[in-house]
Amino acid sequence: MVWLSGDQQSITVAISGSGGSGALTAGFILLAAAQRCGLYGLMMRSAGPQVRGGESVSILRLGPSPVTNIGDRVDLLAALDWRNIERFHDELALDNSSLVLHDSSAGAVPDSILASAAEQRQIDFSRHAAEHSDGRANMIAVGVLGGEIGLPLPALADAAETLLGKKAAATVEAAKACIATGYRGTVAQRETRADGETLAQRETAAPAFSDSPRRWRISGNAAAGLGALRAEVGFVAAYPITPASEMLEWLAPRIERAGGTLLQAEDELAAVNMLVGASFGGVPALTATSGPGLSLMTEGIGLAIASETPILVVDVARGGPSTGLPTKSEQADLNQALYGLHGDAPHLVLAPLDVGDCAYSVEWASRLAERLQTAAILLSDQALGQTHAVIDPPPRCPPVLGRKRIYAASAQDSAQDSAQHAEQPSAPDSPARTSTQTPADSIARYAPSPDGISPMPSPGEPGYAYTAEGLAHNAKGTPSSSAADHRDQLSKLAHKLKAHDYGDGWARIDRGRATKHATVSADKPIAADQPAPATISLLTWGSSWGAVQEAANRLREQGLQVQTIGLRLLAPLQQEALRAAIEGTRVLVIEVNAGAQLFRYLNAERVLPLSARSFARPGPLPLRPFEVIAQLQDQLNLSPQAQDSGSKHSHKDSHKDSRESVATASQKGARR
Amino acid sequence: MVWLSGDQQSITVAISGSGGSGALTAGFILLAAAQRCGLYGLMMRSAGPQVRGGESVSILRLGPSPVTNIGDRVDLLAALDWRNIERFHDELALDNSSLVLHDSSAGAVPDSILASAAEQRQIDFSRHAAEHSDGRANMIAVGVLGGEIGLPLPALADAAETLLGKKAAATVEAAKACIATGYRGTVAQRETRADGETLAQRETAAPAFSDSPRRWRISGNAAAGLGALRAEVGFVAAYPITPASEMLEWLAPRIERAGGTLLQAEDELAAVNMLVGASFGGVPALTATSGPGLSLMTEGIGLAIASETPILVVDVARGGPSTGLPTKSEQADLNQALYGLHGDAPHLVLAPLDVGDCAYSVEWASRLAERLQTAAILLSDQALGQTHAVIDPPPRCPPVLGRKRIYAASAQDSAQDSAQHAEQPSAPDSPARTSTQTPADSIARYAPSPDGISPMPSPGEPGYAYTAEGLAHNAKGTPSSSAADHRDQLSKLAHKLKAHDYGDGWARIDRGRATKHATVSADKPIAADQPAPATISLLTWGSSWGAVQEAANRLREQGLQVQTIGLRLLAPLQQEALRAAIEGTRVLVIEVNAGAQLFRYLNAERVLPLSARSFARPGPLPLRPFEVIAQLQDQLNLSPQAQDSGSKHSHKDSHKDSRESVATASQKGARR
Amino acid sequence: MTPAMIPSLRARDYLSEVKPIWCPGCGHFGVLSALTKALAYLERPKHEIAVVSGIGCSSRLPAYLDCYGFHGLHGRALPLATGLKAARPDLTVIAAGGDGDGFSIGGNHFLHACRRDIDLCYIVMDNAVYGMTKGQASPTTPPDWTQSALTPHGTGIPAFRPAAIALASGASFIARGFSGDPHGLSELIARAILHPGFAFVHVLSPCRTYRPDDQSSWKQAVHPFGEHLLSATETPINAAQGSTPALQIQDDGLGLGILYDVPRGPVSNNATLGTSPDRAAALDAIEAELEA
Amino acid sequence: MTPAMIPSLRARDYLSEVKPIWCPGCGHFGVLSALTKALAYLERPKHEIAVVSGIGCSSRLPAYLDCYGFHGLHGRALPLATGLKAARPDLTVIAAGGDGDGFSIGGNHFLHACRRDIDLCYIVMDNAVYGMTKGQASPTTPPDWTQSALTPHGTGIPAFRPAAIALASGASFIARGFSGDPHGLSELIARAILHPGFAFVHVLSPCRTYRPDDQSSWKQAVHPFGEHLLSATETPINAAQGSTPALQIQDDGLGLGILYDVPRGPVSNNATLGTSPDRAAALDAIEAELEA
Ligand SMILES: Cc1ncc(C[n+]2csc(CCOP(=O)(O)OP(=O)(O)O)c2C)c(N)n1
Ligand SMILES: Cc1ncc(C[n+]2csc(CCOP(=O)(O)OP(=O)(O)O)c2C)c(N)n1
Ligand code: SF4
Ligand code: SF4
Ligand SMILES: [Mg+2]
Ligand SMILES: [Mg+2]
Repeated sequence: MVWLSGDQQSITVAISGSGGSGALTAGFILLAAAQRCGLYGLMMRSAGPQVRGGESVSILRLGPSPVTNIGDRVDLLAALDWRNIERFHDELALDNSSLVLHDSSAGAVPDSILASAAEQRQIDFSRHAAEHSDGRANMIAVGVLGGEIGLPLPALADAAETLLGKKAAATVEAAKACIATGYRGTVAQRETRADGETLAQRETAAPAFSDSPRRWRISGNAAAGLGALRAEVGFVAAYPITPASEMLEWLAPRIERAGGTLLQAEDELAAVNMLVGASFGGVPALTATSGPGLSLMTEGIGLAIASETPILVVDVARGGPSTGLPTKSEQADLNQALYGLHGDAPHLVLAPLDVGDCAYSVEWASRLAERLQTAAILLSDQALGQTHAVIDPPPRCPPVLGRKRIYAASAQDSAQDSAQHAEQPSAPDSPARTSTQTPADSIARYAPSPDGISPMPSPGEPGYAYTAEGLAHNAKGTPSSSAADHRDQLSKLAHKLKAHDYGDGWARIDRGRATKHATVSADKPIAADQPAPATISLLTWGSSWGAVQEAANRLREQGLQVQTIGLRLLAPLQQEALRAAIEGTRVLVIEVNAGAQLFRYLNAERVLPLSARSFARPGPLPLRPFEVIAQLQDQLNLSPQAQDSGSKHSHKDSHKDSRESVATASQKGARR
Repeated sequence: MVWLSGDQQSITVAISGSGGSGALTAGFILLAAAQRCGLYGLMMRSAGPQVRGGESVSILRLGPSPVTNIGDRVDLLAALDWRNIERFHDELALDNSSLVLHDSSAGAVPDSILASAAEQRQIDFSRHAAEHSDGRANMIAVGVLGGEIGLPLPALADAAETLLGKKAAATVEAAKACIATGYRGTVAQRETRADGETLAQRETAAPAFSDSPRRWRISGNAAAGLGALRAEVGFVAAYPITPASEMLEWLAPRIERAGGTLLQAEDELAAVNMLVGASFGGVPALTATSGPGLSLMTEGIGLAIASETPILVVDVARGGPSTGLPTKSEQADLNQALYGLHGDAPHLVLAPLDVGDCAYSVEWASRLAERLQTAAILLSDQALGQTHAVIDPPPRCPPVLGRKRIYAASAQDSAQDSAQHAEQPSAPDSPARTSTQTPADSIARYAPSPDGISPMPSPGEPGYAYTAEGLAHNAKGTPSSSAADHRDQLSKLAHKLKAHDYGDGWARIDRGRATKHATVSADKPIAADQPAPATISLLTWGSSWGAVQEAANRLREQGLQVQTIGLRLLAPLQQEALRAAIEGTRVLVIEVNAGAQLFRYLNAERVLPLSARSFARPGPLPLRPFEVIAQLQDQLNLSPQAQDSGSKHSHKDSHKDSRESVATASQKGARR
Repeated sequence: MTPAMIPSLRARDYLSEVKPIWCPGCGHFGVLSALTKALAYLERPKHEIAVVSGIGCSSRLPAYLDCYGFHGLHGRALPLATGLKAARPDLTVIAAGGDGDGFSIGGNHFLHACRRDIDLCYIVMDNAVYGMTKGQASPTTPPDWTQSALTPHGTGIPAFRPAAIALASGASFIARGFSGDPHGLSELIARAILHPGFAFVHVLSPCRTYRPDDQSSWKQAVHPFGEHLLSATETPINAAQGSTPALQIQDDGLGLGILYDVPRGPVSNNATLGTSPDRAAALDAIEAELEA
Repeated sequence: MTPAMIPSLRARDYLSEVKPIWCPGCGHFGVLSALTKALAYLERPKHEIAVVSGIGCSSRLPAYLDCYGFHGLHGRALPLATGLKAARPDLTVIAAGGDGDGFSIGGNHFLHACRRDIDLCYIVMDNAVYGMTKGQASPTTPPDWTQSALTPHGTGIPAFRPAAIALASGASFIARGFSGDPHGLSELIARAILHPGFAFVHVLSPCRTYRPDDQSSWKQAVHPFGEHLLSATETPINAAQGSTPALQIQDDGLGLGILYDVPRGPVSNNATLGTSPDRAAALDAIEAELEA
């Protein structure tokens, strides 16, 4: 077990313990220490059913390049005790090259651990802790693991100081002392070990600890909150629900600093209607919820769409159906997000692809909703929201024009081009509300226009008073049951979404850099860095992106021409762009739900070739890269060796065959 | 304008008038009179936006064979006055062979009527009414129209007596007198007309009025209520909403007669959860609502599915999105019914195909839900629910075993075969609850079983106490977040729906009888009555069935081999059966919504050939047969003449082409 | 309302061109007229007023006014109004709807809007029936009313007491008016709008079509509220330690006037907009914290 | 509860084998114990009891009992219980949940269940916080409690008064217990179950984790309700013509005992099951009418 020596690009470390053992705190300190050394990392956590104080596990993966997912297995487990460890068996994924450190006083090693054939080592976490007054075993573990991983001691100490900062000074000092004890013991022990590496060598090899501006340490829920602030969301109303509450709790004090309002509503019905009210008032509005709350919000989302009042609903999804798995992840709310409204109600559906992308996607979703006067649903999930990661600061979303104001309605088209590239990403296409200019005559609120977007005044603007309407209505907003009015307004709703130019943000497409063995060969020309055209597309969305991305990297190293496509804009689907992207490739659609929801959706939209296959399996376990690789080989009948001899993909597959694949693929997924 | 003379198979009559004019009552009397003569018929109505007392129109179509839809046009309009008649212009569909009867005192004929080039005739409805004390113009109209149509006077009088029965005797007598006046005037007038038909000839030609058991006169909403009673639904909870309230209002007094309970809830959230409670108690339960209510119920429906507690939700759909078109029809809630739940939540979705089928479908949906311990959503709509029709009594649904009881769990498989064909359609597969037998040991509520159905005890049965659970759970029902438990229970939910044998009820498939010109030719062998294999499939669902069916009949008369498929069971989709049914045909998928929701769904499930096309257009106008025919020619590039020379359909269509068709077809629909 | 004040806009200037769909004789006409009178009296500029509603005959009100308006969802007028007012405290926000909308499907929001005490005026046009859906019993329908086919034996349950619930929930202003007395009603509405907090105006507004007798029977039965009692002491928020909060309600449901009026402070958990902090600086500072 | 009565089942016989997930010291343990005691005292057969709940720590209760149970949706325990009782009047139906479940998201059902007065016992385990979702303010949280990050300045709005709302809504039985006094609580629950109508039991049941001080402060502050007042005269359903219905509430929220107890008749709009009419004959008759 040596820090990133040789080929090892990352290390996965787990810390487990029963209630009060501090396994989570230990994980957070290690993650913060990694951040302090210019490393990347992420940390997921898993807890038993107890509300508080139950056993829990933190799993971290750290490395010098961006960490996209938790990986296939755990390299190193520190077990503070063994209570209910079986609960986490699936998540721990130990194997015969793992190392398990456990407290000698914790009793016999459980069968599930023994069965993994991992190497065992006893460390007297609690005895060492007892050497310090106020000492705690989890801090010894931080030191031991820090040493094992090779994080420098000052980084560990600084991280502990920051994270425990609110506690009494004595507690912080005790923690630092324990960390040092654990660290020195481990490193000293290694000095005596067969690999012969010396302490000095280790310390040289360790990444440097610096005070210079660091990468961000942030959870997906916090990043989503940040996206809201970046989008100038000024009003949030919500009802608490796991795992979305943390996004709201992050936002509450911060939106106030930015001049906005957050209101805890009596229920989700209230929350979504409060958004509609605030947004009608001209203030960008957002809520966060999870599946059960999203169900309660569908009527209100429909009102936002029909009345053309922008709102953004962030669904931090958990396992379903019904109350389901409140603390665990699944990508099973896609159907509801896409299709969950009564009537024909076109709207936006987006999903972030990683922790940092929560900021980008939320900002973009909010700005698109504002521009297009519609509801946006953003599908985050527990695996993104509650994962803490060390990342590079995520970019701002592409520029999107702000709400179409009534003053500028005529000058609209000319203004658009220049404003699109303005520095301010959301310049409203009109003078500010304070303009004294008064219009000659009022423009109908729901008037037709070439881009399908009718100018939208805000209360307070004289001369434009209108009543927003959820009934079918005419261009003025007066209720109408005429077939012509209904048809006109329905096509306006559909058209404005279709007609908008979403640019490149609709997906991440990665065709890979030149593969590793290509770059090391010095005689290859630089053009070899250009990715070769892909023959395989791994198509996915949301939190599955990270594992798929890693799977693709490995496959490329094996010489396969693989591209990954992560859809960020799910609706309206960018059919043409997606068709072009997958043209001529074999497609595997990957998602974590039982119903193959994305696969079915893409079929519904007729963008997939008949040969496309689905890998869909339910949560709550996080997707692992090896699963993707196994499915690829299984479903596309494709091993790395076989590919060169395999014929290039075409649409020749027998029709019968392909029509059966929905059931087959998803059943396979479900059976896993 | 002669009653069913020659080829005319039906007549469409409209009556219009402003608030209080009694246009609806007149329509109802004509419909009841037709019922009294052994005719079939249906009546739709349309009203202005006023809550009450606004102008309204009733449109009836009557004929000697079953009337499936309102037809292409109106033959005969009686306008009691002209106020706001433009509102109904689209629905009236007059043309140059229509006849318009209008009151001379109503003022100038509006431009919209003149533009139709319909023949005009003045009838002094109000002057004739004034001849009778208490006389009313609408009753004169009943007489005039009855005479025009050729309904016998006694039938009109009897119908008036039944329908006005609760009013004062004088009112009823006045009405009958007015009807006679109108009738005699019309018939006498015809005697003097050029066609030379005599009164005696007319009276002979008129269908006989008899007292013998008649066909049923019933609305779709009432038929749905009847289906509930047939299914032994014992509990209804609901919140009023147009156009579902009438189903509830029909049921309230009748379910009480049958020993059940109906409860007006405070909102739809309460209603659906009340059903779950009642059903948990062992009593089949149902609610009726419309789009906005369905939105509010999705969370509760998810609970029913996850906790495996049977319920039935009838959605009498109206135009959407949001509050939409409360009094008008659209088939736009299919998406929500199919996909509207968070998490993977497999359930039943059914839709009745005509007014009478509301009884069959509701009964079947309720019994399936009971058997499969899941939620069923039944998609009726305003066009079915508020249409009153004269029909043959609808059949009972096929036998379905009742709830799986715990006692019989072991003997399950053997009992199933025999009980399946038992006379009692819903024999529960176990002894009654009163059995004193006590089990040796309790069976886990959510235990796996070959058919995926776990036996379900009801409270009151000793020894089987369990807690129904909406969280992910293990076989006992204890909450569990283990991946294995989650996967097992999810696949059980999916499997029980897939594994059930739904028999033939999943669709109506009509390949037509021998076409008309085939039967008249005497030298054809009887085998010619066997329909020829279809080359075209018109695939539809719900209230569109009637117009599609009539379009198919006309196309067949033109020599095309057309089959119609009306899907009754929409989920789980019977993929294999549907693929077999459409095999080798060109498919046009027809529905009344903007989003081509059925077409997309069928694509999602990969059952359609790539050559399949969509005809989807929004409501609220009822679908007319000619629209279907026009679309068929347009989209399948197919005129009756062209077909013989056209090559037999295959899947050769260019891929590109076909992938574009979703957008193309639906946009075409939306643009209409 | 002193006669010296001459409003710059007349009541009718607040009316839009949309013709009400209400039945002739509907009580809601009186409410519309009273509301326009009140607005004119208060001289509120039309564009600074927003009237939001749910669904029902009563909830059609906003479209008939030449103000900003929102015809929202059945039962959800109050949250919509709350969101609007919280985001735009500069506006005069009025919520309106029916007894079904406000007390049946919207009951929870009624409770919590009273508690939250945000500065809104909420007008419920109570006709003791669901007019729009053609005559079913509402929470305020007498228990023995058998005219709805849905409850053929009557509801059998006592009518909902809006004023009592409002008081128990913490509303700071409660008034009752009668649509047959638009002048008195307009004064109540004006006072409700001026009240700095949640002001509930319960209006007896008969449904001509489904409860045709109410118009005349209410006309006879209404009386000034004076002799009755609505009082609350020591609401939990300002209760002295050890004191016992008390509520008293004596109300036959037909007493007209201001039933209760105790101003409370504004809601404190809302950072208000418009204090215009430097958004960009705040965002930079928040982002910088992520490096710690 | 005379000592002569010796129950045939002991309280612990009503417990299932499922181990509560509650934190050590959680008030909800006391409620579980009181409920089993009450059931044993009443000698209700386990299979004739159904306990239904919403979502929350408190709502986990049903699984811990060896009765029929339903762990339903957040906020929807009461409608579920109402449907069950209406369909199966032979069962003893108990609804249970938390203050968030019952008074925030479930507030509307609380109002209407009180009005409807169906024979249910509803136990709310009020800990003035959302325990399950990790400590946000609930409707009964004091306005100045700043421990939730979601309301960093406190909610700023007065706490919800469950007993007052129940009374104003028409509940016929209201009691308050303390989970720290399981014996007294079990007697209240037993009486609530025996009450023929809607019986609301408000239980002070502290959350050890998110409001650690309540346990001791409530223990000191609770007192018998005796000196306080909850009264209702002349509810609309039985009001004499011309009389004025009155409600009086004097309640510091900490008085224990039976606060109000006025039996009312059962709901009349429900045709009860079990009168076993001839279903088939009824159906035939109804179908025959369609020919008219
Ligand atoms: C979610 C939802 N449920 C039901 C309805 C149907 N609905 C429309 S208005 C209404 C009741 C209106 O009654 P009230 O609020 O008293 O207003 P009124 O018509 O009597 O003025 C109902 C039940 C709806 N639009 N939405
Ligand atoms: C529709 C919905 N919204 C939100 C939640 C999240 N949620 C679960 S329990 C709970 C609050 C529980 O508080 P309370 O009812 O007081 O019970 P306690 O945990 O305090 O005993 C919430 C908000 C949910 N499950 N469903
Ligand atoms: S139905 Fe009643 S409430 Fe509705 S408009 Fe007519 S009179 Fe008014
Ligand atoms: S969080 Fe609070 S309410 Fe929940 S179990 Fe723990 S102590 Fe009890
Ligand atoms: Mg009303
Ligand atoms: Mg609580």
